[in-house]
This record gives sequence, C-alpha cells and structure tokens, in this order.
Amino acid sequence: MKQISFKLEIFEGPLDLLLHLISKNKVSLYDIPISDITEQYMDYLSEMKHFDIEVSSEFLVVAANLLYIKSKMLLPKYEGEQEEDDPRTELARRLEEYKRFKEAAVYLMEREAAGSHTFYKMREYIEPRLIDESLTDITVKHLVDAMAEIADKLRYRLPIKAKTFKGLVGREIISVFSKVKAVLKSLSNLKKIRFSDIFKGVKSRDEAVASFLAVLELIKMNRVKVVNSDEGVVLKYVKNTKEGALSFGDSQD
Amino acid sequence: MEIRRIESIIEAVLFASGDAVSAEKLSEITQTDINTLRSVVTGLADRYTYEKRGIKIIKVGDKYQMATRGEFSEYVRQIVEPRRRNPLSKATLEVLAIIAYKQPVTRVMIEKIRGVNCDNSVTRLLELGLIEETGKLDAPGRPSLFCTTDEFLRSFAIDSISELPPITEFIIEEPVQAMEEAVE
Amino acid sequence: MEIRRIESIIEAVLFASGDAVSAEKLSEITQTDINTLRSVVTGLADRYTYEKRGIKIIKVGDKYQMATRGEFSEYVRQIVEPRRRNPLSKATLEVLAIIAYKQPVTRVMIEKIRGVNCDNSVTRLLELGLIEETGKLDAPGRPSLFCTTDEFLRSFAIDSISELPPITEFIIEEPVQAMEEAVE
Repeated sequence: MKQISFKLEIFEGPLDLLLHLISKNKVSLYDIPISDITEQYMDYLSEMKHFDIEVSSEFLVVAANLLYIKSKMLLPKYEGEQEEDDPRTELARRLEEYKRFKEAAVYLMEREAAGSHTFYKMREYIEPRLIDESLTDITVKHLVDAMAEIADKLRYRLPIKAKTFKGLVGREIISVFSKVKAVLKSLSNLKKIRFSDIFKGVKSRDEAVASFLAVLELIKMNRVKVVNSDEGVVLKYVKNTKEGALSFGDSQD
Repeated sequence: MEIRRIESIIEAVLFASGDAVSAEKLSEITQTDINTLRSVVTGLADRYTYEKRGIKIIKVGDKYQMATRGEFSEYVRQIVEPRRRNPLSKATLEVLAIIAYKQPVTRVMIEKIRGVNCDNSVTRLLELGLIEETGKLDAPGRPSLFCTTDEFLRSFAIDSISELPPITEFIIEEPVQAMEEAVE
Repeated sequence: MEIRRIESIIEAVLFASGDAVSAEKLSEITQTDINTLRSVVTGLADRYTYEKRGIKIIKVGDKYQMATRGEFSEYVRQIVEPRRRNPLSKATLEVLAIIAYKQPVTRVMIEKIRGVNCDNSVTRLLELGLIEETGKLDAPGRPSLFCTTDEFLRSFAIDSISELPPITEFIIEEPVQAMEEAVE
C-alpha cells in the first residue's frame, strides 16, 4: 500500500469539517451521501486521535447526529406510510447557513484591507465648559457638617489665650469697652468711686462681669489705683500719662 | 447661519473631535435642522473628494468622522505608527460576520451557527473594540447581547450595517461548478 | 510632483499626526526640496485662512501643525461634556456656615474663625445670592456685615435662620471666642 503522508488539516469546528468533506466529494449540500460522508468524518476523528489532537465534544455531537441520520435513512419505508421529511434537511440547512457566514468572513477580510488605508487622529484636548450644579443637592446637614469641621480645626489651633474669659460675657464684647469708658468718665469727674458703686444699676450678670472686667482693664492700664479706705474699696483716678485719646488696644501690650 | 460658516464649524468640530460625531450633535452645535445639516456635510465631503484633498469625511452609521484619504496612506504611514495588529483569524472573522449580520446576538446563538465554542474570538473582538456588549437577553441566565461598534465600521470601511451585502447574496457553490473546477 | 498633490499629502500627514511635523520631515515624505515645501505649506495655510476654514495650519518653530481656528472654539467645546462644578466648594460652604450661624459678620470675623482668607468664598456666595451685605460694622474701616438671604433659605429649604439645627456648645463657644478676638 502506498504510504500517504499528509498534514492533518485543522478545522474551525465540525461544520467546517463537514463542508470540507462535502466539497472534496463534489456533492450537493442538499443530497449528502450520508454513509460516505459519515465514514470520512469518523476517519478524520480517528486521525485526530492518532495525531494526539483532542477531539472536542462538539465534533462528537455532530458525529452522533450523522450516525442518527444514517440509521434513519437505512430504515425501510413502508408503503402507505406518510412521506417523512428527509432526515438530512436540517443538517443541510445548518451547513448552508454556516457556509454563508464563511463567505461573509472572506468579504470582511477584503473590506479590512480597504479600511487599513484610512487614518484617524486623536481627539484634541478640549477645555470643558463649567456648569454649576443646582444648589438643591445641598442640605442643611452640609452646613452643620461644615460647622463641625470648623470646630475641629479650631481645637487644634494655638492654646487658649488668657483673655478667653471674655467669652463669659457672651457676644457683648462692646459692653466691656463701653464700661471702661463709663467708669473712666465718672472717675474723671469724681476723681474717686467706691468699687461697689460701679455695680449700681447693673441689670444682668453679664453686665456685672463686664463692669468688673472694665475695672481690671483700667488697673492694668494704670488709669486706676485701688485703695482700701473707710468707705471700703475705692478706685482712684490716675491722670493719663500719655496724651491723646483713650486707647483700649494699646493696653494689650 | 451661512452655509459656508456651518461648513467651517463642522470642519473645526470634526477635526478637534478626532472621533465620529453624530449628525444630531452637529445639528445642535450649528443650530441647523438635521436635514440641512446632513446635506451640508455631504456637500463638504463631496468637495473634499472632488478636490482630492488629503482628508475626507466618512459616514460611520449616523455619525461623521474626518479621516485621511486612503490614496495617501503610504505617506501617512511614514509618520504615524501604523495600528498594525495581527490579522484576525478565520474563526474570529466568522464570529464577527455572524455578529455583524445577526446583531444583537448571544454567544449561544453564534455557537449554534458555527457548531463550536466562540469564547476566544468574542474576547478578542471585545479587546479590539470591534464589538461591544449592548445588553442582556431577557432569558434564563441573562446572556450578554453583542453588537458591532463604530470601530468595526471604520476598520472595515463600511458606512453602516445596512450597507453590508445581504447575506443571501453570498452564493452557495453548486456541486456542478465545483466539479468543473476539479477537472481543470 | 504636482503642487496640488503635495498639498494633499501635507494635509493628510498633518491631520493624521495630530502633532507638529518638521518642515524637514514633510520635505522628505513629499520628496520636495525644503524651500518649495515651505512655500507650499504657506500657500495652503493662507488659503485656509482666506477661506475662513474650520482648520488652520500654524507654524511652531520650524514645524507645522494643523489646528482648529480659534474663532470656532465655542462650537468645538460643545462636543465635550461640560464639567459639572459643585457650586459650593468645601471652603465656601464653611464660610456660608459661619455666616449662617453668626450673622451679621465681617470678613475679618470669618477669617479669624477659619484662619484663612475668605475673599473668594465671600465673592462666590454674593454671586450666588446666598449672602448679602446688610450694613457696616461701627468699627475702624467700617467693614461690611454679611447676612444670609432669602435665596439661602430657599436653597436650603428652611423657613428661617432659627430653624437651623443648634450646634453643640463646644462648636458655638470656640467660634464666638475667636470672633470676639476678631472684633478687637
């Protein structure tokens, strides 16, 4: 026997193999000599095994289908029995459809060559327009959170200064200033005031504290001398050593 | 707006975009009704072709894109790194053909036609941006549906999917013919 | 080579490159001597300008580059998604919170609390109509006093400032103290 050496062709799948066998045998898709083709198909599968190529389940499914069609065609037909559909019809239909797509793939390959001559460019960098989002997405919670964050930041600021006690008078910081002015005014007229008189007519605790702070401030400014006398604690007016207006700010030095 | 000005705007926009821009978007930008817009773009594209300009305007589905004229590719290749990729395998081209003609399709539908698993080809086509997942089939397992992309149209120089030759036109060779060829 | 053809090649090459291409390189690609090349490019660029085309050719050193004509930039910008900007940055929101809770306040008071300049935020809030100047503080320099507006109430869907949730003692105490320092 002649030694045939051949390279085993690789097929895309069982349908590809079947189409190959059909075209090799020069037979019509619609009149497949099922016995011959099945035999050749099975031969090919055993060749694959021989070449140690894994036969995937898809090839086996089609093999089973071929054997089924073959057996059906071998069954004798009885007279009077209704003409049954050709068992090969479904297979032929599938092969035809697949063949059309194989042709379409060849068409695409040709088109791709045409497409490869065209070049495109990258998008330019384009500065986007800015559009404000609606404010409706912002809620009061955002405000509260922002405030909490501010508090957090403050906590890590410098240590609290000695004048923090001014916080005790609440928002009325101006009142300390005004008390300083008021006390100084009476002092410049009367030259001395009893400490307790300063609190005459005071309406709130805040005001009292402010008055007290004003006295402390004046002492610090050397505008007042505190004396213990028969009348109790007395504040004595000290004439401003510097010329010019009262300067509250300077006292901080 | 003056036609000439609309043309210039289209030119500027297509140039800057680099990518395909929909007729609708161009109509919005130029504040021109879409039919006028389309005819202006077509007129501009025709003039480019008539004047054998280095650039052309191609249609990609319902989008327009600026590109170099194929005739000058040998010159362009001297400066642009060619997008050389390994040619698509036979199997992958088959899968792409099925998706192009049958879209949207699932893996199972493709496998039914080819009789063989198509996972590798689908992955490769997705990587190359030639196909994309466009949704899920409302069926058990909700399989992905695949369609071709604008990149597919560009790469294969096809204006739109509807311009693909009808699949039935791909002639199934008659055995007689095959036999004659065999004799030769 | 015909001038017309050289022009088209230059067009294709400059378009595809997207970048600046040297006169030398263009001369090599078109196989044209560099002086001829330069005059061809200049002629092409002049024609683009004369025809008020959407694209132009600019000279960058001894290189040429294709670009969109500046006149059309407002149209070009419409192809990219506008960037949505949060109207209130974190800093601005903080400034707004301080004004909401401490109104009326001056810039200096806000800055004392936040420790940083707040001019931009205040300007932005004024632009947005969330705050307004309601008077001057009776202090040196007569700084402006800011309060929130009705627009602020609408935006935050509250009926009045008193509806703002109370902030904790600590949170109140510290800013107040800082504010008092600020007043000095």
